Formats: sequence, structure tokens, C-alpha cells
Amino acid sequence: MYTLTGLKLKNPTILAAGVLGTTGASLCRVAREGGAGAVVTKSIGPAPKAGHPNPSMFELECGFLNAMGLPNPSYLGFLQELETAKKGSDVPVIASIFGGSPDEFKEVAEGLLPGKPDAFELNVSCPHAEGYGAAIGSNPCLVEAVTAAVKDVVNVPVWVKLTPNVSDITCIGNAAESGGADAVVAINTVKGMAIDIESGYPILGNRSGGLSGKAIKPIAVKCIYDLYTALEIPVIGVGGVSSWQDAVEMIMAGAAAVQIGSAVYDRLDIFSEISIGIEAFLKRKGYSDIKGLIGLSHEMV
Amino acid sequence: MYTLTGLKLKNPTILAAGVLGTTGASLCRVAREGGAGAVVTKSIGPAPKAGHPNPSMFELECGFLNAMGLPNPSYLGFLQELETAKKGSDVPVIASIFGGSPDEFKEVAEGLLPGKPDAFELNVSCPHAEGYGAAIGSNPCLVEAVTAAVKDVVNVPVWVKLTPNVSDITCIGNAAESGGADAVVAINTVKGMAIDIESGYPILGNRSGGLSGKAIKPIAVKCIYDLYTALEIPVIGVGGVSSWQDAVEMIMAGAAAVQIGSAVYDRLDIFSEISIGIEAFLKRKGYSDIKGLIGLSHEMV
Amino acid sequence: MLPLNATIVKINEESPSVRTFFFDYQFETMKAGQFVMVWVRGVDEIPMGLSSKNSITVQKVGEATSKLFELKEGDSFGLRGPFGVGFTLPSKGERTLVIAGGVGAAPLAPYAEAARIAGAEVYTVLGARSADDLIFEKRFAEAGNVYVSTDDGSKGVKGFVTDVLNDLDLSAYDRIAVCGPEVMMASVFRLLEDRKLLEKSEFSLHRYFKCGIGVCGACCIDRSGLRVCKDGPVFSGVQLLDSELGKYTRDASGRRVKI
Amino acid sequence: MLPLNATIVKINEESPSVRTFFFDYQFETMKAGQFVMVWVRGVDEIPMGLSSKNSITVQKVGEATSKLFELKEGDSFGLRGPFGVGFTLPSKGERTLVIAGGVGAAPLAPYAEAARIAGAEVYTVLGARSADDLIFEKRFAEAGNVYVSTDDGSKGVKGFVTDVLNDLDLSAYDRIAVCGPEVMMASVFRLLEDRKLLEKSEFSLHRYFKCGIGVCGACCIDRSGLRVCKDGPVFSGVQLLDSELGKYTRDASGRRVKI
Ligand SMILES: Cc1cc2nc3c(=O)[nH]c(=O)nc-3n(C[C@H](O)[C@H](O)[C@H](O)COP(=O)(O)OP(=O)(O)OC[C@H]3O[C@@H](n4cnc5c(N)ncnc54)[C@H](O)[C@@H]3O)c2cc1C
Ligand SMILES: Cc1cc2nc3c(=O)[nH]c(=O)nc-3n(C[C@H](O)[C@H](O)[C@H](O)COP(=O)(O)OP(=O)(O)OC[C@H]3O[C@@H](n4cnc5c(N)ncnc54)[C@H](O)[C@@H]3O)c2cc1C
Ligand SMILES: Cc1cc2nc3c(=O)[nH]c(=O)nc-3n(C[C@H](O)[C@H](O)[C@H](O)COP(=O)(O)O)c2cc1C
Ligand SMILES: Cc1cc2nc3c(=O)[nH]c(=O)nc-3n(C[C@H](O)[C@H](O)[C@H](O)COP(=O)(O)O)c2cc1C
Ligand code: FES
Ligand code: FES
Repeated sequence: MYTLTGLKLKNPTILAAGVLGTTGASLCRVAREGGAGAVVTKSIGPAPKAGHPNPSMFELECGFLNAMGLPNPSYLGFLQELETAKKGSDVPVIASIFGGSPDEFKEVAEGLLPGKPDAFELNVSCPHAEGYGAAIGSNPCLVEAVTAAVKDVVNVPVWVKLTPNVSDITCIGNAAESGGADAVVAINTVKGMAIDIESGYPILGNRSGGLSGKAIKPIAVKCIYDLYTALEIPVIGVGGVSSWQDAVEMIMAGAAAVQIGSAVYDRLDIFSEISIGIEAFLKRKGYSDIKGLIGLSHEMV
Repeated sequence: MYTLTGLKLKNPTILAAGVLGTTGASLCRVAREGGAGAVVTKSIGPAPKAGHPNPSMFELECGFLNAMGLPNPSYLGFLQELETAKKGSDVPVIASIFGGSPDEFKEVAEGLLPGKPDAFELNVSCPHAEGYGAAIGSNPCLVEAVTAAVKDVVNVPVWVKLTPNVSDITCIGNAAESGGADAVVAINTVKGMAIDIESGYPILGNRSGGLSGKAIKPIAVKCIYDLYTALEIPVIGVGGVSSWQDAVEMIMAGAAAVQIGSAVYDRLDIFSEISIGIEAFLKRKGYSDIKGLIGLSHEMV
Repeated sequence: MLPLNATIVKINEESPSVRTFFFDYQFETMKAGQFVMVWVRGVDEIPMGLSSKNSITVQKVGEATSKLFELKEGDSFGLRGPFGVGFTLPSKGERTLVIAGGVGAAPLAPYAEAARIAGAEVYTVLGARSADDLIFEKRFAEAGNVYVSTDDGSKGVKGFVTDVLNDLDLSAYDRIAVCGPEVMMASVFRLLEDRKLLEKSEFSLHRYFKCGIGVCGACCIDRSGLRVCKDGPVFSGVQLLDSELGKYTRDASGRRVKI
Repeated sequence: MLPLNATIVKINEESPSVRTFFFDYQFETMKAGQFVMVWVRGVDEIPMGLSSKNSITVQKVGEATSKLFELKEGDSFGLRGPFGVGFTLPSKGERTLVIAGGVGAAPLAPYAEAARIAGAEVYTVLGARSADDLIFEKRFAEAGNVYVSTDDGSKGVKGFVTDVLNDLDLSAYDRIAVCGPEVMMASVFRLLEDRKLLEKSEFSLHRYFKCGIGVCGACCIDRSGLRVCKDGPVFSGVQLLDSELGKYTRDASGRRVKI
């Protein structure tokens, strides 16, 4: 058992937003069969959205590209899924939400409150949805306003998920902290695209999208490292984690917990596998819990 | 033969800055044995610099991390190398330069003019050298000023190399264009880091550095695609090219030529290999030269 | 994997609304029931079962399939795959019942053929709206016995595949493989559930796919949370107990839509 | 590759300023002459030849090597490698001459051993400042004959290895492998050039390494532009004709420094 922003996590591995998080049943499966310590839902918005046309995700030599386009059934449509998730999973369920303005964020958060999410994660970082996500998340003022707006109407922890597609992620992290965030989550996907050379077509239906998986781990580690220095609140690490070694690396960079997205491609029980690996590492190194590892690399000079 | 900003390239593959570019002899070897269509020198500054302590580069599962720290013998020390390169290589030699201000850039450019470089490439994009590189390259005003300053004192083409570590690379590209740049080069490395979990130490001597190689290709393709739309001047593509397919992909995204850095790790003659591959592709597809491919993906809708 | 470029080498008209597209790439490791993501460039990418190592068999229903129908030999599309879990092959001597409705015959024809090659006895119940819409009757016949049903009675039994099934001793089969419209599959499911034969059965499901590789979660079914694209599309009848099969599906936004 | 974690299992004092560090990892594919990048955490990463599959032999000269000398059994450092091109192994029956000066014996001891195992006749000229500074004399002696020279005459011939070489019929050897201080290697090079024996010879060079993997260009030599870390560190004498050997080297900034 491990406490993060007041939530009791089964272990420090968390399902990342937008991955296997569209239905309540799927979230329960990741928690129970997959062994995740907590799960984050698909990002939910104010109105139903079909998302971008396919192809919306594919594997690259290194990592994955996706441009889902925030498909979601709206908070009204998602409420029943959230209830299922809360009932059937034995771990905290964090509702990821998005909107085009502080008011929309507020509306969605309030709309989901009846489903009793254990926390909210604000998606101000999706790189391929016009007017949403990174459009907000690269502007510190908007990030602070959105965070404050949601904090105002909920009394569960609020995490803010950051985009790496900015000159200085710590400046956005600071804005979230000022807005009252209980934690930041770093990082969302990195802007990227791929072209089919036989036809000349960009492969994604949306032409460009976000890079995830192994390719972005060093980028995530650097963002986490910098945020750990800059902020008081915890940093939750995400981006390219696919082994317990990756998780330990992020924790040493400053992550208080790690989220795992693309790596469910290989196996669903990656969460148990990684949390067992972390435990074994702690034991071998003589640490009583992961607290001793968080930010360790900052002390090595 | 292929013309780019007035230079006659043997083929559209160019050695990237900072790779095998410290000595004149090495540049000649890449041109002659490697088959590069043009070569760019190591970035040269106003005073000798030893660079960061080792480890300064290593291979990751996907790509490479480096933090060389712009080691260079100063323009005075480099003049004889430039002369050797010009004498012994049968292709254009582009001098990469850096400085901490428009005046320093000017000083270095003027200092190297006796070596008769065929063009200058302004490094405003190195992510791990305080006060240099990306410190300038994320500020549009400075980029414009630096470009204009160098344009003022040289009468060969000036290329400006951009960093992807900004919210909007097209805004920096526009600044370079306004400053009089003849081309932009995209991208330099992406900020990243890695930690040794056995010891907790960041692996790079400089703690963090820049990601290159396969991991960053989708990021580079996206930057090139966006710059092609935003600018009038040519975009030279770089980042993760290690096959002719990668080169064609970048060209279709909008690159007028490609630079190759990390991939010399596998084989030095990657330049001939890729230019032969491009030729064969053009022939198979019935194009008379690469002009027909440049930016092709923008027409596919 | 990136989409590979598949060039059409032959097009067969199977019925007024169904065509088979043969391409110049062989999915050598393909198991019947596995699917590919077919990228109709500039339009959409959609899942299609492999009807052989180098073909898909497509019913024209909407934008992407209509665009496919405009393509000619020499034209090309993108392909990713093969993905997902296929039908379990029978062992030598086993009696296998194949139940195919409409274009559901596409993944089942290679299954019947592979089952025959494995030395099983193959029986097929093939249903369609009319005689014209029957697909792959010849391939199934070459693999074993075929019982035909058509809604309009223009060939075989008039009615649905379940009408044929009611007349068969289903307990005599070791394996039952089903693919077809969801309403039909739901009827077959109930029938097999009543006769306590679900353990022997496998169904190939159809849900809205986005990634096709088990990451995005668009295709998950209730209440198991199983992913149709990765844990399926072929599921055993037992896995589908207490499931959404025949009740609802989800659209691209994730909203439930009644069946 | 990321640096692997090597734990010191034994330390041998070879001379007052040279120690061998044995570690708990075996570079099974190592060829004599190849090197590893030794990461002394928090200090520096430096190249070291492998003196066996699981050891490096280090002369204390500056910051990083001094820090290594502070380490004890059970301590660890990082290792990347093995990198570069090693010495060419002789064939059975060939006569091989090994010329080692100072800590240059480190990569040559495993070479002499491997040559002997390959069935070659091995002769070693081993030079050092004084008897105390002779390294691996026993390993060389077990592999074949050893001629010793010391600057101060405390053992063997008083003088340099070249003084020993002048007395040998060098044309009688099929291969000549050389490693030692640059001034010594330059003398040997000139001697072999005079006697037209460069074709049989190989030299292991020492230049300032940054990446160690052939990308950064820090270690390139004139006039060939060859990379010492990747195309070397072992070069044939012919490759070094008209080279900077014995004339200048480059510091970390790339500036030329006279030798
Ligand atoms: C595993 C699997 C195998 C399939 N095999 C075959 C086959 O062998 N032959 C065949 O003709 N059809 C098959 N289908 C159905 C086929 O995918 C749809 O008919 C096709 O997607 C319709 O696309 P459209 O653009 O023409 O129609 P649209 O007008 O876009 O939509 C019509 C209907 O097609 C379905 N559909 C559309 N897009 C998708 C999508 N991305 N994923 C899933 N369904 C979608 C939806 O039910 C939708 O209501 C299979 C589906 C799945 C899931
Ligand atoms: C291929 C190769 C194999 C070597 N094998 C051995 C060996 O088996 N045993 C041994 O004792 N020494 C070996 N050396 C030399 C060894 O690398 C240096 O002695 C060591 O780097 C000194 O580091 P320092 O911090 O103690 O000294 P410093 O005080 O940093 O420098 C002293 C001198 O060491 C050299 N040096 C420092 N850093 C580097 C570097 N990154 N790359 C190359 N040279 C450097 C320079 O000549 C410098 O002037 C080898 C060198 C090379 C290139
Ligand atoms: C298919 C897919 C969908 C995603 N959807 C969302 C989303 O809805 N909201 C969000 O904040 N992040 C979303 N992400 C980003 C992930 O949560 C995560 O930040 C990113 O993928 C990096 O982690 P990874 O490398 O472990 O996948 C999505 C990622 C993928 C691959
Ligand atoms: C070892 C190394 C040194 C580099 N030094 C420079 C440099 O001095 N100036 C510069 O503009 N870019 C430098 N770069 C960046 C490359 O020129 C190139 O932009 C980047 O590596 C991406 O290309 P690649 O993936 O082909 O390596 C360096 C890259 C590497 C790997
Ligand atoms: S379609 Fe994405 S998980 Fe099945
Ligand atoms: S040290 Fe980098 S190329 Fe040799």
C-alpha cells in the first residue's frame, strides 16, 4: 500500500489515460488482471466526440504514433462506465478530463462527481486535438486557471498532466502548482508524424499525432528530473515505461509513481510485473519502501 | 549534382554538425569514403572549449544520448582544419558556428572566412550548453538578430539550425527567415537524460543532454512538415535518418536535403548507400529528380 | 508495424455486394480468423478478416468499403497485420461444424480448408439473404458437407442458419466455429447455451476498432473487458457468457448503441 | 549500450603505479586490443584496454585513475564495450613478436596468450622504466620467450625496447604487435619502416576519446581521418604511414598538442 496525494495505491504503477480506459469493464480488468495500483480513465469531455479518422495508432520501429482525437462519450455517457469501474476495481479510479476552457473543465468535473472518482487528472497536454489539450497546456495562465477552476468544484485530489512540447515544462508545472494542483503528471505524447513513402500519405488519419513508447523515455526522464527540482508537489512519471528498470529510473529522476500506457501492447500484466520488479530491487538495495528512491539521482554529484 | 541554396551538392545527403567533424581529415574521409554530398563541421565558437566531462555519448535501446558540450578548438584553432577539409573533400564544406550573442556569431564567422567555407550553419539549437545553442534558439528575436548579424558579414549562404525543444518551431523558423537565412536545418537533438539505476547517477557527465537517432525521427518529420508549410526558404531535414526510406520520408515531409549524424555509428558509407537508395526509388516511381518528391505529402489529402 | 503496401493482383466478384481482393503479399503465418487493418488512403482504415493468405473479402457497406470497390487491379492499399487470435484448429478426426452468415464466411472459408488439411471432418452451415448472396459455397463444399439456408428460400432451407441447426444433432460435433451478423451469432449463442455446447464453440466478434493492436481500448466488451482486436476477435462461447453480445455495441465515441 | 555495472572482485598490484582490477563480468567475445569505457561515477569515463576477459590494468596518472585506485573489492564502476578493432591473431606456426612498453603490456598480455593458444611462437620485448615497473612478465614468459629492457638497467638490457630490437633479426617474425608510450611506438615505427617491415606490424594507438563509439570524431587521426576508437585502436603500420603518430595528438577541445 502506497499513498499518493492522499490516495491509497495498491502499488506505484498506474494505468495511463487513454489506454484501455474507454469502458468500466476494461478499467476493472487492468486493475484486477493487470495488477495496476490505480487506473486513469480515457479523457472525457463535455460532448460526445468520435475522434479522428483511422489510422489512429500504429507501431513504429521505436515506439508508437497515435492521434485518437479524444474520442469519448461525454461525461453523461461515461458516468455509467465510471460507476462500473469504481464498483469492480479494487484500486483508485482517476477521471481524466478535458475541455476548451476553465468553464468546460468545471462542467465535466462536476458532471462526473456523481461517479465518485478518487481524483481528477486534467488533460492539458494532448498534442493533436485543436483547441484542447496542449493548446491550453502550453499557456501557463490557462493552466493555472483551469486547475483553479476544477479545484474550486471538487474536493478530491487534482493532478495536471503536462505536455513536453514546450520550451520549459517547469514553467507550466509551476502554473499548475499555483493553481492548486496536488500533483503533476509528465509527460503526454511528443508531437510526431510518419509518412508512407509508397503513397506519400501521412499515415495517421489526422496526419500528425503523438509519439509514445520507448522512444520518449529519455525525454520523460528529463522532464521529470526538472519538474522534481522546480516543484513542491509530487511528479507522476509517464512515457516509455516498459520494464521495472524503466520505472526505477523514473523514480530516481523524481517520480513519486509511474504510469504505463503503450506497453500494455506487450502484455496486460505489465503492472504486476513492474511492481514486483520494483519490490525486488528495493529489497536487494536495502530500501524499506520507494520513498528512498524518489529523486535519488539528484543527490548523486 | 543537386543545387541547394546555390551550393552544388554531389547528392542530397549531408554530414550533420558535430559528427566526425572535428578535423579536416575526418571531414574529407566522410566526403570521399562515406559519399556525403556535403559536410558540416563541428560547431566552432569564439574560444577553445573542452566540453563536458565524459560520459558524453552512449547508445540507448532507441537512439543515442549525448552532451558533448560544444568542444572545439576556437575558430583560430579550426582554420587549418577547415583549409584541409576544403582542399581534400570534393564537396561543399559548411562551417557550423555558435556564439553567445550576435557579436560573437559575427566574430566567429569572420574568423573562419579565410578558410573559405561554402556556407555557414548557425547552431542556435544545442540543448545542453548554457548560454549557447537552444538558449538563443528558443527566442525568436535573438534568432533573427543572430542570423542578420552573420548575413551582414558573409556573402555565402547562411543556414540556421533549429531546436525542437520549443512550443512552436515554425515561429523560430520564421524569425530565421526574417533575419535573412537561406535555409533552415531541422532538427537538433531533443532534450533527454538517462539514469544508471545501479548507482543512481545520471549517466551523462553533464547529467542531461540531447536525444538523437531513430527515437527522434517522427519528431523531426513533424517539424519539417510544419516548417515546409510556414516558410519560403528550403528546409534541410535531420534527425534519425538511417536508411533511404527515412530520407525519402523526410523529403516527402518537405526536406530539400537530409543530414545524417548518429547513423555513422553503423557504417561510414551510409551516405552513398542512402543516395543510391533515393536514386533507385526515384527511378522506380518515375521521377526525374528529387524536386518532385519534396513536400509531396502535403498534396496527399 | 507500419502499413505495408499491398497491390491488388486480382478481384473476384463473390456476390452483388461482396468482392475478394487478392494482393501481392502473402501473410504466411496467418491463422484463420485473424484480421488485417486495411488502410484506404485518404479515407479510413478498417478491419477485415483474411479470407486467404493473400486476400480480403469485402462487403460494401459504407465509405471505406465503397472506396475499396472503386479500386482496380494494380491499385494498392495499406495493410497492417495479421492481428488478433484466430479460430482453434481441430485435431485429426474431429468433427467440426462451421456456421457462417453473410460475409462472415470470409474468415471461415480458410478455417474450413485448414481444418480439412488438419484431417478433421468439416460440415458447414452457410446462410445468406438469397442464393446470390451465398459466399464461398464452393470452398466450403470442397472442404466437406454444406447445408445452405437463405432468408428468401432461393436456395437450401428457407429461413436462418438456426433453422438448419435445429435439425442437426449438434452434440455430434467436437468444435463449432461461428461468424456472421451479430443478431445471427446471438441466436446461435442462445441455441448452443441451451444445449450446453458453448464449451465447444468459438465466435468471431465485430466491434469498432481504432488502434487494432490492443492499446486504445475502443473495442473492449462488457462485462469481461476483453479486447476484441487483441484477445479476440475469436472468443470461446464460454468467454462470452454474460456479455454484451447481441445486446449492444459501441460507436466510435464509445457510446453504447443497441443491437 | 548503457554502461553495465561491474563489481570489483579482486585487485592485483602489478607495480607501484599499476593495478589490475578484476570484475564480475566476462567479456566473452573480447579480442585482445579491444577496449572498454570505464565510468568512474561522478568523475569521468575513460578508455582502458582489456587485460583479460574480466579485467583492466590501470596506471595511475590523473583524476579518474586516482579515483579508481581508491576503490576496493566490492566497489563498482560502469563499463561499456568491448569496442574497437583488436590485434590480428597469428595462425598456427607463425612467429609473433610482441613489443610492450610500460602499461602498453595490458592489451598485449592477453594477445600473447591468445597467440600461443592459436599455436604461434611468441616472443616478447618488454620494456619499462625499472624492474619494478615491468608488467605481466610472468604472463608473457608463459606464452613464450621474453626479452626485457629497463631505462635504468635494473633488469635486462639497459635502455629502450628499440635497443633490444636492434639486436634481433626482425625479418624472422611473421607478425609484430606494438603498444606503449607514443614516443616508444614512434621509434619502433621508424625502425620497422626502415627495415620495410611495416606490413607485418600492428600498433595500438592512444588518443583522447569522448564517445568511444565512432560518432563524435574526437579521436580522428591525420591524415587518414581514421577513428582510433572504432577503426582502431589497433592499426596496421601501413595505415599509419604519413600519419600524426609521434608528432602531435589532440586535447579535449580538438587543439593539436605536440608530442
Ligand atoms: C475483426 C473484424 C473482421 C472483419 N472482417 C470483415 C470481412 O472479412 N469482410 C467485411 O466485409 N467486413 C468485415 N468486417 C467489418 C468491416 O470492418 C466494416 O464493414 C467496415 O469497417 C465498414 O467500413 P465503411 O467505411 O465502409 O463503413 P462506415 O460507413 O464507416 O460504417 C458502417 C459500419 O461499419 C462498421 N465500421 C466502420 N468502421 C469500423 C472500424 N474502424 N472498425 C470496425 N467496424 C467499423 C461499423 O459497424 C459501422 O457502423 C470486420 C470487422 C471486424 C471488427
Ligand atoms: C584505446 C585506449 C586504451 C587504453 N588502455 C589503457 C590501459 O590499459 N591502461 C592504462 O593505464 N591506460 C590506458 N589508456 C590510457 C587511459 O585512458 C588514460 O590514462 C586515462 O584516461 C587517464 O585518465 P585520468 O583522469 O586519470 O587522467 P587525466 O588527468 O584526466 O589526464 C591525463 C592524460 O590521460 C589521457 N586521458 C584523459 N582522459 C582521456 C580520455 N577520455 N581518453 C583518452 N585519454 C584520456 C590524456 O592523455 C591526458 O592528458 C588507454 C587509452 C586508450 C585511448
Ligand atoms: C492510444 C493512446 C491514447 C491516449 N489518450 C490519452 C488521453 O485520452 N488523455 C491523456 O491525457 N493522455 C492520453 N495518452 C497519452 C498517455 O496517457 C501517455 O501519456 C503517453 O502515451 C506516454 O506514455 P507511454 O509511453 O507509456 O504510452 C494516450 C496515449 C495513447 C498511446
Ligand atoms: C555526438 C554528437 C555531436 C553533435 N554536435 C553538434 C554540434 O556541434 N552542432 C550542432 O548543430 N549539432 C550537433 N549535433 C546534432 C546533430 O547534428 C543532429 O542534429 C542530431 O544528432 C540529429 O540527427 P541524427 O539523429 O542523425 O544524429 C550533435 C549530435 C551528436 C550525436
Ligand atoms: S481497437 Fe484499440 S484496443 Fe482494440
Ligand atoms: S571518441 Fe568519438 S569518434 Fe572516437
